[in-house]
Amino acid sequence: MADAAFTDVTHAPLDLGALIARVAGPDAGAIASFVGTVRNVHEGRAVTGIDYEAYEPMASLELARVANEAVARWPGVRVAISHRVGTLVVGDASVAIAVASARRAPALDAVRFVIETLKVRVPIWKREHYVDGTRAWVDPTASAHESAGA
Amino acid sequence: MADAAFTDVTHAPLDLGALIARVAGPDAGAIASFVGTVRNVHEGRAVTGIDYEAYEPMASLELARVANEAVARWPGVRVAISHRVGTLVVGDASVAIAVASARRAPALDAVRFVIETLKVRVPIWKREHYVDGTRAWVDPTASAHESAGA
Amino acid sequence: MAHVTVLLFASYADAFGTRTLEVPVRAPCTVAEVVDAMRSLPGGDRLPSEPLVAVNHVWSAPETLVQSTDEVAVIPPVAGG
Amino acid sequence: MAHVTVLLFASYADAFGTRTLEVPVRAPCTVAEVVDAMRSLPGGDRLPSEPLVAVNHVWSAPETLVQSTDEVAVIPPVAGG
Repeated sequence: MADAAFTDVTHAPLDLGALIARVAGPDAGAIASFVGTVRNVHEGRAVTGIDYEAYEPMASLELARVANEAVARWPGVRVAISHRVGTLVVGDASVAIAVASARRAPALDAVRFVIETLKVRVPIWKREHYVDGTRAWVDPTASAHESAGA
Repeated sequence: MADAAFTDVTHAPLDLGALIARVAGPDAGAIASFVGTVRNVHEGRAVTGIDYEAYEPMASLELARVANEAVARWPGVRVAISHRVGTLVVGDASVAIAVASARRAPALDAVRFVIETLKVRVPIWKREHYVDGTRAWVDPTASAHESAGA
Repeated sequence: MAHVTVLLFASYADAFGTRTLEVPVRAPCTVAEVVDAMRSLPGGDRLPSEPLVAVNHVWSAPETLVQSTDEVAVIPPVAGG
Repeated sequence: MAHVTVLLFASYADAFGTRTLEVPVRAPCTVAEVVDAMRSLPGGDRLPSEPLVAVNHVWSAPETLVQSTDEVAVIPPVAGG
């Protein structure tokens, strides 16, 4: 069993199993998790990949703050979050979250809180690569739809 | 990519990664999952293991019905569920659920629906083993608390 | 003697001491009639007022008709997950 | 000349053509004053009316005071996950 919160921003491929192993333990009856992956379409345009860029020192701190807020809000949960940066292709995981708790409700609630909160608070950006060779930064505030990430 | 719904009731150890691989695909931006594990305490009593018994033909059918209901309710999601039966020890996974969808909300919602629904509808029972050597069937309708499962 | 065979599991199998119980009732009859007939058998006092019943692997109401060829299961409170 | 160095990322780095921008404003000043001074620089027309700003890795309000030793970042709409 690890500390109540583990977070990292990494250039390496994500490993959900390793995050689950970090939060699992004999007192945990429930492990909820979430993986965001690069998908092949955004607002009708074919996407081939995404560059993820981070303001790394702040992204690491903010990710840890989000995890710690989840632990404060659902006492007893353990949270592990990894966010990948760099160039990803369709199917690659960009974010992985695992939450363990004694009971299922806090684990499910905390996973949702973490993904919703990190998307609005952690300074990470994505530039989509389209099949026609063009690239564009995703601006969630300018779009009625969401991006090809999760 | 597999069919929209995969379910099984198995005596073998569960493999969340295999379930995730079943639902993943280039059109999926989100994969939510849940694992229920045997935990070491129930209503203050130390638990060492749980026998899971199923009415297997009906449990398999009912699990498939739950998965198909999730797909009907959140069109486009893919759902994979495995429920283990037999004698499990603390830390073993008893149920694993993976849901993929283009966007995160349906995946998160459908995972919650599946775990909540299977717990009241799928004919599976558990007999807890206590550290003092006694065993007892869990009756969720007779208890203010939930059991040492998820 | 006419009977309906009922499948039992978990705590109900323990209560009645068997996993297949011959219940003295003539089919066709209702699910409620099967359950009522079980109450007079040894262990029948352990049944709740309205136990869960499945007929042919489908959850069924007390008024559901049971045929002699149906698979009937009287099911303890489920506790999967 | 007095200036505050601002870190830029993603679309803002593209807009200003740099990742570290020297903004002609004298610290201590407010976050709002830094942003206003950026608007007169090439690319400044691409800033929204109230861009996100972090001071020393903490989200900060327009009235937050910036010291010359602070790390200031003006941040495009975030899109992680």
